[in-house]
Amino acid sequence: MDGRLDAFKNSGDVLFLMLGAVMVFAMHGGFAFLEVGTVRKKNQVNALVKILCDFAVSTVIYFSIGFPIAYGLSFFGSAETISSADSGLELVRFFFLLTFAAAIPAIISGGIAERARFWPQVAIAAVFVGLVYPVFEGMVWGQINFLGQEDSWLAGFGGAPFHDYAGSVVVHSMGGWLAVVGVILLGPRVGRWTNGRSNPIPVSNIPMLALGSWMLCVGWFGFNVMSAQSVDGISGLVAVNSLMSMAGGIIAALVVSKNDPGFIHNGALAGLVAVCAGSDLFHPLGAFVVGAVAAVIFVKCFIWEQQVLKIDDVLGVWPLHGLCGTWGGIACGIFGQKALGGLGGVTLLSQFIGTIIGLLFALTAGFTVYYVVKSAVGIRLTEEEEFIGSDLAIHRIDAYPEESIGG
Amino acid sequence: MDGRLDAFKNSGDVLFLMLGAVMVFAMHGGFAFLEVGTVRKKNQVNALVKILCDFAVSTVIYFSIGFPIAYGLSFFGSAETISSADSGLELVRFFFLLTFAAAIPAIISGGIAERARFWPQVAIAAVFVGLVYPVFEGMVWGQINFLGQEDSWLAGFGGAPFHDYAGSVVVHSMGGWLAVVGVILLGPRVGRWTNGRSNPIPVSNIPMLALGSWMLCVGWFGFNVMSAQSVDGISGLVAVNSLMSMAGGIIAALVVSKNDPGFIHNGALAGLVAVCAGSDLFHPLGAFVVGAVAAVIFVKCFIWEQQVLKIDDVLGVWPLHGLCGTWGGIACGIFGQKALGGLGGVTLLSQFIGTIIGLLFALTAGFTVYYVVKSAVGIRLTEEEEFIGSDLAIHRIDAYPEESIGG
Amino acid sequence: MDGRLDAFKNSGDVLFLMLGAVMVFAMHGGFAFLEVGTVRKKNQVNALVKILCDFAVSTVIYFSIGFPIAYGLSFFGSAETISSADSGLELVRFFFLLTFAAAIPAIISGGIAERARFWPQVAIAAVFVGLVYPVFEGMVWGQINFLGQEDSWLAGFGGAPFHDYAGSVVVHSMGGWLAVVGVILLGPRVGRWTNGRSNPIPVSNIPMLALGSWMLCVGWFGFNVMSAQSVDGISGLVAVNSLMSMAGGIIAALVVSKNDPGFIHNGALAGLVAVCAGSDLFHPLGAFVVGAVAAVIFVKCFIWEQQVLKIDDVLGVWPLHGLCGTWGGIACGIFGQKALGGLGGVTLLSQFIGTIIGLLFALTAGFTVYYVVKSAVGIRLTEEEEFIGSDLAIHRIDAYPEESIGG
Amino acid sequence: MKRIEAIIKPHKLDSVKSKLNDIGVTGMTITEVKGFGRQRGHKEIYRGAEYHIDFIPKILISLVLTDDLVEKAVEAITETARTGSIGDGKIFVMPVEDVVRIRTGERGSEAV
Amino acid sequence: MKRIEAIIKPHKLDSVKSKLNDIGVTGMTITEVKGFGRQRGHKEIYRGAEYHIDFIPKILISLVLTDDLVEKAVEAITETARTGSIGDGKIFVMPVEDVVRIRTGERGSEAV
Amino acid sequence: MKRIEAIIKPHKLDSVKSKLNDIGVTGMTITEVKGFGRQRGHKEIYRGAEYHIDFIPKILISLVLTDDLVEKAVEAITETARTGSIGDGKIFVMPVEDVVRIRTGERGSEAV
Ligand SMILES: Nc1ncnc2c1ncn2[C@@H]1O[C@H](COP(=O)(O)OP(=O)(O)O)[C@@H](O)[C@H]1O
Ligand SMILES: Nc1ncnc2c1ncn2[C@@H]1O[C@H](COP(=O)(O)OP(=O)(O)O)[C@@H](O)[C@H]1O
Ligand SMILES: Nc1ncnc2c1ncn2[C@@H]1O[C@H](COP(=O)(O)OP(=O)(O)O)[C@@H](O)[C@H]1O
Repeated sequence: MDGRLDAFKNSGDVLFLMLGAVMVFAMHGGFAFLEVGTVRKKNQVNALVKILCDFAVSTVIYFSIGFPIAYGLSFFGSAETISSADSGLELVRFFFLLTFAAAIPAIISGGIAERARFWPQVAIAAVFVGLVYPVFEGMVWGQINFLGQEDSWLAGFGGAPFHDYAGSVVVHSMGGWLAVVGVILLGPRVGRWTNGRSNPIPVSNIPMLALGSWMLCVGWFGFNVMSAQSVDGISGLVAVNSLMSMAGGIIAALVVSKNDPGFIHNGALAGLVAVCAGSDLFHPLGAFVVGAVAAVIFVKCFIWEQQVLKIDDVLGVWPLHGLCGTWGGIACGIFGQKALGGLGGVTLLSQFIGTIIGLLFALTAGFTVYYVVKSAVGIRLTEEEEFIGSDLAIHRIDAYPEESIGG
Repeated sequence: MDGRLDAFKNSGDVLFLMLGAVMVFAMHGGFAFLEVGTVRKKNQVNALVKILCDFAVSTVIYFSIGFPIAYGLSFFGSAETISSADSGLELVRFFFLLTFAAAIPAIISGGIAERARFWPQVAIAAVFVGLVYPVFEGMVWGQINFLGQEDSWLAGFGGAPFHDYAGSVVVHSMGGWLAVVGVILLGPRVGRWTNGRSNPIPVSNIPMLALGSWMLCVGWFGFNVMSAQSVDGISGLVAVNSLMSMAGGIIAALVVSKNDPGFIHNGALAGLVAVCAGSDLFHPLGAFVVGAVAAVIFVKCFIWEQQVLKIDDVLGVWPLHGLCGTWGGIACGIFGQKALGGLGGVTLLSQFIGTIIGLLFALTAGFTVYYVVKSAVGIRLTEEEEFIGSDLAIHRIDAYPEESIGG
Repeated sequence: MDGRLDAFKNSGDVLFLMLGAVMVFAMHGGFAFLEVGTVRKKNQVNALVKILCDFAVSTVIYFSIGFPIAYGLSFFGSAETISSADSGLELVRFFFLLTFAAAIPAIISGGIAERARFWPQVAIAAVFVGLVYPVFEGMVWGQINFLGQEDSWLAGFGGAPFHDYAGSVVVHSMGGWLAVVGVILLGPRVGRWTNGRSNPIPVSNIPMLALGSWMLCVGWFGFNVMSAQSVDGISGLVAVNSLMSMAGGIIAALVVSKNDPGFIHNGALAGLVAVCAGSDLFHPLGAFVVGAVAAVIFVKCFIWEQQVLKIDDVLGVWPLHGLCGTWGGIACGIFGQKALGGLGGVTLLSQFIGTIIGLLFALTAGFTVYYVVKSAVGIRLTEEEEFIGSDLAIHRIDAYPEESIGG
Repeated sequence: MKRIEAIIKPHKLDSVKSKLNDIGVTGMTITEVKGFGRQRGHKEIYRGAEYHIDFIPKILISLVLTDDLVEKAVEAITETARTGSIGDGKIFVMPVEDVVRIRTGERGSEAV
Repeated sequence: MKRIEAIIKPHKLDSVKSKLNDIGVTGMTITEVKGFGRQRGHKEIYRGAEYHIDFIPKILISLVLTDDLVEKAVEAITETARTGSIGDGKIFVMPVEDVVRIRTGERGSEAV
Repeated sequence: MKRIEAIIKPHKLDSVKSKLNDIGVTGMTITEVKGFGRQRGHKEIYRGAEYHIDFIPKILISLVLTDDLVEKAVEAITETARTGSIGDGKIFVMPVEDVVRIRTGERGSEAV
């Protein structure tokens, strides 16, 4: 009887992780459409192909290298060995975590859009997903005892292990800070600034961008809730905190940006980025505040990035994922406290240190990889290619062939 | 052992409601795209922003006021108090029911499109979701003992409690009748009728509209099936009745409208609106008939609304949600009967009374709220603003910036 | 106690199949958008309406005829009889399997696009879903003891029953080979070849097509994983094999097609088509190879179909579903073997025979049905109708009314 | 024969077309154009960036007419396209040397 | 030098272009326009509402030519664009006073 | 009065417009057109099929001017639109007989 229940629970967990994996996989479609809508028409095909191919390459590399690094498990035995005992629970765990890992190139893609060469970018994605990300992931969630484990160095030093429930730091901050290095080394799009004068480049299609945002928001509930990784561990609090933080992000962006559709649809995402780390600890009202602050950070820092720093980060992935992810890691140490209605068990010190280590790790790894690839083979399209658009330059077709070719 | 099973079942219920909540949340994206495709290009951004912001505002107001009114539960204790006992089951129940509540402004949005002011519309949404809807909801599903409870007044008077499994009346009829008041008080779009001559305004984008319809149809299975609110309560009959009613709606709309894509894609929705109330009671063939009749009602009454009543209800939300919802409430008392293959336990009298009370409640509340806001601050854009479109007027950008601004 | 667990498991299975059904239902939206993006603008509305109406008609016909043929179960008792015992498990099983059956016309739709008459095509869909498909389905999965049953003829003759876990042959090969007959009998679109010269007709909208591909990929995990048909039967291996085969398809298509977005987005689908049959048996690396080979088959054979065979198969459904499905059936007999890391229990002989029987069955049935309907009422639009487009000819409206009619 | 090109506000197309029909103009060709003139464009704002849009959508109507109709057509257009506010547009009259109707090969004023 | 403007049915563009090339026309500019004339438009119906569409998509080809080519070009267009049914379109011939090639600054007939 | 039609590369529009403003041109109308000439089109490939695209997007600027401005405008356009590579486009100068400002009914050179 207990045996039957255990077997059923095991199957339930496989289902649980599979559903989570599929929901986060669908988010990758969201990344694609967010980028399609934000880039110019001549780069829409490239946005779509990049996201899909990065995902496929990430699958292979994380299967063979990344997941083993982070968790010490690999799947090179026979199908029987790797699946029979637990109905393939470890396999779907891999699938679920892959969809997180593959978010790294998907995040970066939006920053470097409209001017990056195809294959160097794929190679860089492979290195990030196969090596860079899993090492940090392992330190927080996996077998590399350093930050997130109960008995890790940081747990001792900071009073509690580094807490990042669903990846504000591990995934988003990491992705955003890796991206900003790439964006800077790549340089701005031709014509973005001429003689110090800013010529903002208009986005192509707001409904497409909104579709991407919707796909991301919906899937995000899988990202956060299924981070429990087992049915038993599920927490309704995580779901409602995600919801409240998203609502906070939308409302704050609406008000601060004076009703700008780009900021509002990204504001929802800012809230969701920031809530990941502490979504299991916050009180819903705390989550609301965390999301609202994230949206303000996003709006203000995107404008600052564009107008002062002059970094041509097309989708604003550094403020969105980098800064809001960083904020999320730290906020977890604030609003996670019992004093602020949270469940406790976290310290601001540990959160701060863990978050900063993540950020420095990303900057270092990002600079090394981008610098090497840039020096070795180059990462940028020629000016002529950029001018005709990456669709024609790389894929030899544009997004609306009937229109350009004629019916 | 029983304890372990109970714990697992509790977690299963959290998962169940969370999945339902996410599916219905995704329907809100569907509302957005249905509207995007149906309005003119110059109002597409506004459609997207309205739906998203209404959802966020609904979240906050229903969390703090609406849900407590309807169910007598609130979440202002610490995170521990509100989530530990049941893994946050009540929290996800709130999330699930919020996605229903927030459908009210999403329904209305489609009726008042292209000419409503932004903030007054948000304020009205907040009142509806925070007060009006929860009161009626409470009477049928909640703590306000009046219509739907086993021992309610109507159960005694009508021979059975008012039965509305998934909200034909509570959600759709309510939304549709509230909307028609707003639409009438707002008045038709400029140029819709000139000197009694009808100038129908063409929709912008049928694929977008169809995308919205698909998103709604898919999510609707969460709307209906997850209304069981626990895994144990799940009923395959609800799923198949929803399916059959949708099929009935599509086929009837196809035939009656002579293959009109607008009517067909909305016909599916008409079937789904009407089936909600009795989806747990009908025989699948009964559900098919209910859906088919709903689609005929929708097609005929939309044309009547436009050509005779001259009500400029852009998406046709009154015939779609109002009339088909009303039909669904009553149909539940007919096709739910054992004599017609149903599971029984309902009376036509109770269904009729409950449905009519819902309708009158909506008209009264709707008129009061719209009238007050209209008198106090006005609800309509200026003619000039309407002419340039709500996108430019409210959001200072249009849906395809690259096109209008130049690459 | 055991009783409570059994009841809970039963409810879990209803949920499981319902989720699967909804995910595969969503794939039909994917079929619609894949077609919308691939046809010319003047045929987009028709693509949308065809898929939706075919689904509705399939629902009715499979409910009343098809499912009873394949499984010997029907639902004409009262609602009580058909749902109470098992919470409607058989009903959701019907729903789940319907979404497979309805894939037949959805597949065909993409091949015959832009020139088929509406009602004859609907009638043919009804015959396929009501009769043709269920007979073969019954032979493999159902009550017609011939190919797939443990004690079937083929199990004896070939050393193992025909294995088709999720329908590479039953669904995809069947659909693809039925389609190619229709496509040939219909003839190429006007102007596709003039005096032996090829005038390829450009697709309209790559982002729409990519959206369709995403919807299909996401839903496909329901198609494959939920083919277990019970929570207990779930296999993480199926999920990861689907993933790996999809990745193989994407990467192979990327390389072979030199970065062609059409081939890459369809390459993902090619991998998923081929993996269905053996997704429960392959090793993930085997699945990767199966998917990669499928994508090569798709790319090469689509070009061959267009340039040598001159078959005007608009979406390439014959190479995609027909050939890759056939490959999947056979590959299951190769990479399913223990020697290649698989779980075994299959023979190449049985797989080969079962697959070929499927193919011949499709060709015969397809030819009979298309020939009869073509002779009796005709299946093709007039040249004039085709010229103005099926949207105007059949639906009297085009996809972007505001543009064509004027705001 | 003359050719008239009139640049008008898009929402005036319907009434101009009807009026031209009334006075006996049986054919015309229209093009979507963008105009720049005394009429101010507008500003758009997106994610903090401002865009100035100088070109305003207009409709260009082009007509070829026999000489006797020219003055009437000019008046008809002027009357119906006028709103009185800046940006109402302009009419240009230009010479045409020959006209051919493709279907019949007719030339000159028969072909108009 | 003359300017020819030909309004033709869109699907005839390819053959007209080839034919013009054959007779030595080396450049042309085309515009998508909408035409109104003897050819009937069509009716669309959506959700019970009828829409009459009077304007029919056409292609406007515009050419500037030296005088000697004009007659040949007119014939070439007339021949290849003709389907014989209403709506085949029209050709207008107009005077041009000067032509400049921007790249080189050449003027007059060299610049064509 | 004259009418100038200039076919230019799309990305040159902004600078041409500014320059024309500088020399006193206060109004203009632009149309998106496609050009065919010495400049090669490009090839696209999709699912194994090749497409040759001969027509290249251009912008047509059309101006009506009083005679004294014509030469200056031609020079202004030639200078600013020139990149030196094939496809820079052409300028045509044509006669105009009359101009009407719809808003006021003014005619002739006042109306420009
Ligand atoms: N000199 C010109 N040449 C060509 N088109 C012109 C010229 N001046 C104005 N236009 C066109 O006429 C339109 C209206 O002109 P504008 O100066 O804005 O107002 P108004 O016609 O009331 O004087 C412009 O948008 C432009 O399309
Ligand atoms: N007087 C005109 N001025 C400008 N364009 C015209 C004129 N008459 C006809 N056209 C153009 O020529 C096209 C064909 O004209 P129509 O009368 O339909 O047929 P046909 O050329 O066979 O007589 C119209 O659609 C319109 O674009
Ligand atoms: N004879 C012509 N008539 C009308 N337009 C022309 C003519 N010749 C060229 N054009 C236009 O000018 C553009 C540039 O011409 P092209 O021959 O490519 O280069 P260039 O102007 O450098 O000689 C063409 O794309 C076309 O739009």
